[in-house]
Amino acid sequence: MDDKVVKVHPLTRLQRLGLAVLLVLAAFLIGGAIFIWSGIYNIAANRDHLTITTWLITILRDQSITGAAQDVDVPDLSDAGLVALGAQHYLTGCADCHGTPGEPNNPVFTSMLPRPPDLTDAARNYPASELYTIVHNGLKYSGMPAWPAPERSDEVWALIAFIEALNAQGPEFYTDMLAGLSRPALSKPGTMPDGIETCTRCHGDDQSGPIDELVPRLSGQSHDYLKRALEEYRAETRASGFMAPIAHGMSDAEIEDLATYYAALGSPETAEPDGGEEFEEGQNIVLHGIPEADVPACVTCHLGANAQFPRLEGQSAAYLMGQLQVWRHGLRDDTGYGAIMAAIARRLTPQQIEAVSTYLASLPAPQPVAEDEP
Amino acid sequence: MSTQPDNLPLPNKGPRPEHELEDLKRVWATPKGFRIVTAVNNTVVGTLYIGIAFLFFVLAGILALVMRTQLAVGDNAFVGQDLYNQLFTVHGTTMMFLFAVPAVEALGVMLLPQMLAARDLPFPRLSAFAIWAYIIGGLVFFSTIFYDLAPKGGWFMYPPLTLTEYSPGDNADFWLLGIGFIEISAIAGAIEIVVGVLRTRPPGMTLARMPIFAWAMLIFAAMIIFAFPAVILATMLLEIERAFGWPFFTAELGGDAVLWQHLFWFFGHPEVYIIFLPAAGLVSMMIPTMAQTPLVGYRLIVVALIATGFFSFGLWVHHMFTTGIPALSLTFFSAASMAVAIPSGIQVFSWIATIAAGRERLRLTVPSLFILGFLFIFTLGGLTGVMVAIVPFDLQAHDSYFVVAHFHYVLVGGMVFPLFATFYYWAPLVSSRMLSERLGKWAFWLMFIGFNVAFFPMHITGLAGMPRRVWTYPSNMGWDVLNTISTVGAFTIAAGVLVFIIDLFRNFRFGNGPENPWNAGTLEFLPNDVYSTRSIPRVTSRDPLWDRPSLSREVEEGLHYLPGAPTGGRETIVTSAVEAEPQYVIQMPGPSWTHLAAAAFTAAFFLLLTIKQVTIALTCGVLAIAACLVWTWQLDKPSQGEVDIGGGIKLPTYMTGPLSHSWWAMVVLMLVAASLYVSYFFSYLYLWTVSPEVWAPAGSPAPPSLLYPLGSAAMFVGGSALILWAGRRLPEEGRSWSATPLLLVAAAILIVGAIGLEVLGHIGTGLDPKASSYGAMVYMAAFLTGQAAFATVILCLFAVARQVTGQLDRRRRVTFDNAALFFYYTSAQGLFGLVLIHGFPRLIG
Amino acid sequence: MRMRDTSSNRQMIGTLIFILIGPILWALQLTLIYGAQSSLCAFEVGIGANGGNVLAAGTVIGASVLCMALAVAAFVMPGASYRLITGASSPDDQWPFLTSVMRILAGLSLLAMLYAALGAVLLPACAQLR
Amino acid sequence: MTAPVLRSLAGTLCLLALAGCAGEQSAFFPRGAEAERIETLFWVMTIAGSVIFIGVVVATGVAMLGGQRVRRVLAGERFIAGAGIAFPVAALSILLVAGFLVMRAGAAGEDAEGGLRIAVSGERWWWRVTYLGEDGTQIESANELHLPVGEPVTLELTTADVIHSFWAPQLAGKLDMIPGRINRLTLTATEPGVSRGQCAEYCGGAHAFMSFQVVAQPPEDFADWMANEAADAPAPQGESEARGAELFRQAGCGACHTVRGAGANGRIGPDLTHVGSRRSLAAATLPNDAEAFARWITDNQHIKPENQMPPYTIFDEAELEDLSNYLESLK
Repeated sequence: MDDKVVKVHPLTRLQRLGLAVLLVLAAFLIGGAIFIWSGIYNIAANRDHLTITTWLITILRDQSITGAAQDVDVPDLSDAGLVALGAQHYLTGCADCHGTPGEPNNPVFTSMLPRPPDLTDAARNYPASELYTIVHNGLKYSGMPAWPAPERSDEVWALIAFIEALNAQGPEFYTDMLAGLSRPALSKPGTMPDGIETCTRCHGDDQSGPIDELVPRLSGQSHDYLKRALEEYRAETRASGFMAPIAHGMSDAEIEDLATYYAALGSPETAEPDGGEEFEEGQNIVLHGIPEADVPACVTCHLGANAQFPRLEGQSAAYLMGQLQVWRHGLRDDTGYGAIMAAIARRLTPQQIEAVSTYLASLPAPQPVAEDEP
Repeated sequence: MSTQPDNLPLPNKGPRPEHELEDLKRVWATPKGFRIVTAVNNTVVGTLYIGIAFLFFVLAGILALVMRTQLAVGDNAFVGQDLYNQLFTVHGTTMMFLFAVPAVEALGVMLLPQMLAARDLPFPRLSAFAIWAYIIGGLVFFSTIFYDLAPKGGWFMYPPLTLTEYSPGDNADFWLLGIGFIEISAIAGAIEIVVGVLRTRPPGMTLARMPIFAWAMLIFAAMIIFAFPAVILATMLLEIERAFGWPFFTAELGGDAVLWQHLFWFFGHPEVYIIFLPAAGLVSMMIPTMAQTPLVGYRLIVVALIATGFFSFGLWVHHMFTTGIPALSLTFFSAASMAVAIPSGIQVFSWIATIAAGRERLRLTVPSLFILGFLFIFTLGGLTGVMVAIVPFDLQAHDSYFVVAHFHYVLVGGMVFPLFATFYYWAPLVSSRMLSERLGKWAFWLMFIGFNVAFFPMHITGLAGMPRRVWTYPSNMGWDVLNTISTVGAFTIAAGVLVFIIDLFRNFRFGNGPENPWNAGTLEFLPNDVYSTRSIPRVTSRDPLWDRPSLSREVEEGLHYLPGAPTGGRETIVTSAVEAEPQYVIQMPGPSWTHLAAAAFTAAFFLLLTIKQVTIALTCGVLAIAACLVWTWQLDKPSQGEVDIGGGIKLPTYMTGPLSHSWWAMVVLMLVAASLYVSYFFSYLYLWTVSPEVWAPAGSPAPPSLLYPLGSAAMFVGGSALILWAGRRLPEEGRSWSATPLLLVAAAILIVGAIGLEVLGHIGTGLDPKASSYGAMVYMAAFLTGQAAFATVILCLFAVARQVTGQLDRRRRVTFDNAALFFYYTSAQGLFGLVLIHGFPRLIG
Repeated sequence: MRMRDTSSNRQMIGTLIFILIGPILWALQLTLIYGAQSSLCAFEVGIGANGGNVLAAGTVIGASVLCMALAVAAFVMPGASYRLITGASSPDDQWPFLTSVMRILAGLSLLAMLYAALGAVLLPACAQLR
Repeated sequence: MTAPVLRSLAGTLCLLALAGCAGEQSAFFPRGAEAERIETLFWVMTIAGSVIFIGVVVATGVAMLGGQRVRRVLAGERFIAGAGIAFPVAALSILLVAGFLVMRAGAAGEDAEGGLRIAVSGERWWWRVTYLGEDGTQIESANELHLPVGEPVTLELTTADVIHSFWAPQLAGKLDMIPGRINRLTLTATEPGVSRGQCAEYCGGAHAFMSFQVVAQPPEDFADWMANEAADAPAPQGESEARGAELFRQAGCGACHTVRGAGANGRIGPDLTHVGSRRSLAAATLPNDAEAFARWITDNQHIKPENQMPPYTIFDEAELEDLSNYLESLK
C-alpha cells in the first residue's frame, strides 16, 4: 500500500459502525435493566400479556415444541384399548384443569393464565409428536406439568391416542365412554372416585379383564406382591405416570385392603396356547433359561415359587414386553427386586423378550390361593 | 563414473538474474492469515503434523499418569473399573496410532525434502490431506474419553470381546474410526515417501549416497504398504461383523477369534519397527555430526534397516505364543525373532564405532544425551526382547507387566528418546532460535531417570505375577512397593516433558534458524527458505557439506540446478531411482481449499457413520469425493515444453508412462490394494482350515453354475480390452472428440456388471452371509473387488470428463493412464477372486 | 556406453529387487514352511506318535534347503543374478555397494532360514508341547 | 544345577523389592515342573543379558572417553562385524537351541496317558472347574483347582464367552482359552502348597478380579478331598441354616447356582455344592466367611463391578445372616 496517504479520519468506517452498534446495545441494556427494576410490567393473572409479549411467547413456545418433537417416533395410536386407557388417565390426571371436553370449565381453572384449553381441538393444532412433547415435558410458566414419571415416556402415548380420538370423534366420545363404563361412581366427571373403583376402572376385576393390553391383570396376584408394588409406586421407586398420582395419597390401610381384595379375586378366562416356533422358544426360556447367555429360568422365581415375585401367567404379551423393555433400558432398578430383574432383562434380545411374553401370555391366569398356603 | 569431479564447472553461471529469486519467493509463498490452513508446503504442514503428534503424546501421557496414580497402591479406587479400561485402551491406541506413526511420518514429510534438497514432496496436497484427516479424526477419537464413549477393548481389540455381544454401544466403533483415519493418512504418506525418496533425490545422489534417514523412510514406507492392509482388512471385517453380523470371528458359525490376532499382529509387529526404523535413521544422522566424522558401517546399516524391515514381517506370531498353536509353528517365529535381533546389534555397534571414530570426543549436547539415553534403554529393551522371543519364557512373561516393561523400553527408548534428540537437533530448520541446552539437559535427565524408575521395576512386577490391564490389585500380593516406585518414575518423566514444553514456549519461534549450527554434513543444513534450497546441488558424496565446503554458498547463489521457477509454478527435479540422473521437471500444485474440504468431509463421513447418522454421513461422503475430484481436476497441468535446469541439461515438463512419478504412485497404490487382497486370501484359507465343515459344497450351498463366473470373467476381460482400445483412440493434441469416452463408459458398465453378476449368482444359491463364515467370506470377495471397482468407475468417468473438456489427449494422458492401470488391477483382482470363490469349493468338493 | 536407468523402469525396479534377493527367499521359505506345516497339522495329515509328523517335517526341511540353495547361488553369482533380474549389465560405479549389500542381506537371510528350519529337526511337528 | 542358588538370589531380590512378598502368584517361586524349567531359563538369560548389556555400556563409554588407540580399535567395520554380527549369532544360536530343548521337555508331561484330567472353562469373570473321571463322571467346582503333587495333570482349557488365559505362575506358563477350541496344558506340581493364578488375557469388565487358587496336595489328601467334593452338599444343621436353605430356594438362587442334593441345579453361576470349603469367594476376590457372603450377596456390583450376578438387596439383616450361615455350612 501507499504509505504516504495521510489519515484524515481517526476511525475507519467499519470501526465507526462498530462503535455505533455498541452504543445502541448499551442503551438497550440499560433501558431494559431500568424497565425490569422499575416493576412496571404487570405479571398478574387477571391481566393478559402485552400483545407483543403474547406474540413472542407463542412463537417461543411453538418453536420449542417443534424443535423438541423432531426426533419423536409416533407409534400406532389407533388401538381402542390405548384410547380407553388414555381416557381413564385423562379423568384422573387432566380433567381437573382441562375440564370435561365440550363443556364449560370450572371458573377456578378458567381464571388461570394461560387458561387450560379445551383439548377437543388440540390434535388439530399440533401433530401427535408435538402433543407428546407437551405432555411428556410440560410447559414452563403455564401450570402444565411434566409427566410425573419422565422415564416412562411409553405411557404418554395412551393420552395422545385419546386426544387424537377426541378430536376425530368429538367431545361426546368422552362422555359416552364414561357413561358406558359398567362401573358406578363415575357420576361426577372431573373428580377422582375413591376406593376400589379407581383400580377396577383400568385393571378390571374377576368379570372383565384389564381395559387395555398395556395394563396388568391384578386378580390372582399374590397379596405380598401387590402390597409391595403399591408401596413402590407410592415411594416413587417404581416409576409410572399412571400409578404415581393414584398411589401418592394412599394410606397403609388402603394398600392392605386393595392387595387383599385383588389377591382373593379370580380371573376371567384367557387365551389358549397357540404352539408355534415363538411359543416353543418362550417356553424353553421360561422353563430352562438360556444358560449360555446367563439368563436364568423365569419359573424359578415367578409362577408362584415366591409370593414376593409377581405371577406372570396370563398377563398380556404387550404388558410383559413393555415391562421387560423398561427393565432392559435400566428404568426400573431402584428397588431390590427391580435391580435383580434389570440385570436379567438386559441379557435378553428383543426377539427373546417377545417369545417369553408370548408364551407367558398364553398360560391360564392364576387363580387365588387359599390364605393358609405358603 | 557418472558423478562429476569437483573441478568440473558448476551447472549454472552467476550472478543469477534478480527475478529468479523473486519468482521463487512468489511461487512458493506461504498463504497469509487464516489462509495458512490451505498451505501445502512441507515445512508448514510438517511442523503442524509434528505439533499435533506431540499433542497426542502429551494427552496420552496424561492418561498414563492417571493410570499410574490408580495403580500406585493396591485396592485403590481413584478411578473406577470402567474408566480405567477405557484409559488404557485410549492410551495405547493414541500412543501407537495417533502419536508414534504420525510423528515419524511427520518427520519424513518435514525432513526428507530438505535432506534430498527437493523443493517439496511430489504430491504436496496428498500429504496435507492426510494430515488434516488425521488431525480431525484423531481429536474426535481422543475426545471420546471425556464422554464415556471411548473403546475399552485394549489397543489390539481382540474379538470376541469387541463384538457387539460383549461390547455393545458405539465405543468399539470409535476405535475402528480412529484406526480408519490413521490407515488413510499412513498410506497416503507412504505413497508420498516412496515416490519422494526414489524419484526426487538431487542429481548424483545414487542409492549408495542416500542419507541413512532416507533409507529408513523408504523401508518405513514400504513396510506400511505391506503391513497396514492387513489391519485395514481386519478392521473392515470386525466392523462388518459388528454392523451386519457376518460371522468372521464367531466360532459357532465357523469364524475364528484367532484370525483377528493373525491379521492384527501381521500389521502390529512390523508396526513396532515402522516406528523404530525412522528413529534409528535419525540417530544415524545425528551421531556422525556429534562425532564430526562420517558414519562407520554405512553399508551395514543399510543392510540392517532392510533386514529389519523384512524379518519384522516374520515374527507376528510371537504375540500369539500362548494361543496354543503347535510348537513347531512357534519355533519359526521364535527363529525370526532371533534373526531380527542381529540387525539391531549391527546398528548399535555401528553407532558405537562412529562415536569411537570421531575426530574429536563426542560432543555432549542435548541431542547426544538423548541418543546415549536411547542406546542405554533400547539395548535393555532389545535384550528383554530376545528373552520374550524364547517361547517357554514368553509363556510366563506374556501379558504380564514384564511385557509392559519390555515394550516401553523398546518404544520409548527406541522412538521417543530419538524424537526428543530430533527436536533439539533439527529445531533450527523451523525455529529462528535454538532450543535451550540448559533446559534440554534438565528435560533429558528427568526423563531418563524417570523412565528407568518407572519401567525397570515392572520387569519384576510382571514376573511376580501381575498381569497387564488390571485396574487394581490386592495389596497383599507384594506388588505395592514396586508399583509405587513406578508411579513416582512416571511423574518424573512427566516433569521432564514439562520442562521440554517450557523450553518450547521460551525459545521456539517460527522462522529459519542459524545456518548449520552443529556443522553437519547433510543437505538439510543448506541455506533454506520457503522454496527449500535456492538451487538443487549435484551431489558427489554422502556428506556433501563436509566434502565441498563451498557448496552452501554455490547453492545459495543459484549456481546449481534449477535456480529459478522456469514454468512459473511450483516444480522440482525428478531423477532416476538408482543413479539419480535428472529425468524431467515435475509441476506441483500449490495451496488449496480442496484437499482441506476433502479431509473435513471424509472425517465427517466416518464420524457420522459411527454415530449412525447414515443420511448425513453419505452426503458428506459424496461431498468428500466431490472435493477430491475438484482437487484432482486442478492437477495434470499441460506440458510447458522443455526447460533448462543448468549444466546444459534440458528437461521435459511433462512425463507419461512408466517413468512418470504418477505411474509409480499408482503402482504403489496397487501394491497396497494387492496386499489387502492377499490378506483376504489368507483369511479365506485360514478360516477354511479352522472350520472346513461350513465350507461349500458340504456345509453350505454349492457355488452357482459355472456360467456365472464365466460371465463375470468375460466382463472383466472385455472391460479391460475396451480400456486398451480406448487408449489407442485417444485424440490428437488440441482435439477433444474421439471414441475414448464411450469406450470408458462401456468399460465402467462392464466392471460393475461383472461384480453384480457375481453377487447375483450367490444370492441365487441361497447363500446367506450371516449364516456362516464361508458365506461371509464369499460375499467379502465381491465386496473388496466392488470397492476397487467403485474407485475405478470414478476414475473412468473422471477421464471422460477430462476429455470432453479438452484436457485429455494423446500426449496429456496421465488421467487416462491412471484409470487404465487401476482398471487392469481391479479386473485382475476380480478374476483371481472368481477363481478362488468358484474354484476352491469345487477343488475340495 | 552402458544403459542408464533413466530410460528403463525394469532397471530401476530390478536393482531394488536384486538387493532384496535374500530376504525375498527368506519370506518365501517362511510362507512355505508355515503354510505347509500348519495345514498338515490342522487336517491331521500324516500325524504320527506324540505329535510327530514326518510329512510336515520333511516339507519344512525340503523347502528350507531349496530356498537356502537359491540364496547361496545368488551370493556366489551376483553378476548373473543382476543380469537375470534387470536385463542389464551391472552398473560399475555402484556395483561394490550393491553387491555387498545384497550379499550381507543374503547371508543374514541364510541364517534366518537356518534358524527357522532348526525347529523341525529338534521338535515333533504337530505337538502343542504344553 | 545352579537353580537353588539362583532361587535364593531371587528370594532375596524379591524380599528386598517387595517388602513382605506374598509370592503366591510369583514366577520367581516355582512349584511346578514347567515353571521350574522356565525359571532356570530366565536366570540364564538374565545373567547373560546383563553381561552383554554391561559390555555395550562399557564399549560406549570407551568409544566416548577412551584413549586414541582403544578408540581406533572400536572405530572400524571389523569391530561391528565381530561385536554386532559374529557374537550375536553365536549367542542367539545357543539360546535358540536352549529354548527349543526346554520346549521339548514339555513333551514329557504331555505323553503321560491316563492321568487326571480337569476341564477348566473361563467365564466372565470366574472359572468353572470340572474334574473328569476316567469313567465319565464329572464333578464340578469353581475358582479353585486341586492337584495331586507329583502327578502330571491335564487341563482342558475352554471358554464360555471371550478369550481368557489360564495362568498359575508358580506352576507353569499361561495358555489361552479361545472360543471353539480346547487347549491342553499339562501341569505337574512338585511340592504341596497353595498358589494363586489369574486370567492373563484382558477379558473386559472385571478382568482384574478373575483369579483362582491352586491347592497342590499329597495324593492321599487329594483323594480325600475329591471324595468329599464328589458327595452331595451337607444338609443344613440348626435353625438358622435351615432358614437360610429355604431362603436360597425361595429367592431363586437355584436358577443360576447348583447345590447338589438341595434341588438347585442352575448352570449359570459357580457351583456352590461345597462353596464353604473353598479358600475364597468370587474368583479369589473375597475371603471365605459368612460376612463375605453377606457382603457379596448385597453389594457384589461394587465389589466386582459388571459381574453377572444381580445385586440382592431384598433380604433384611436377619435373612442375610441365615443365608450366609447356610452357604458357609456347605463344606
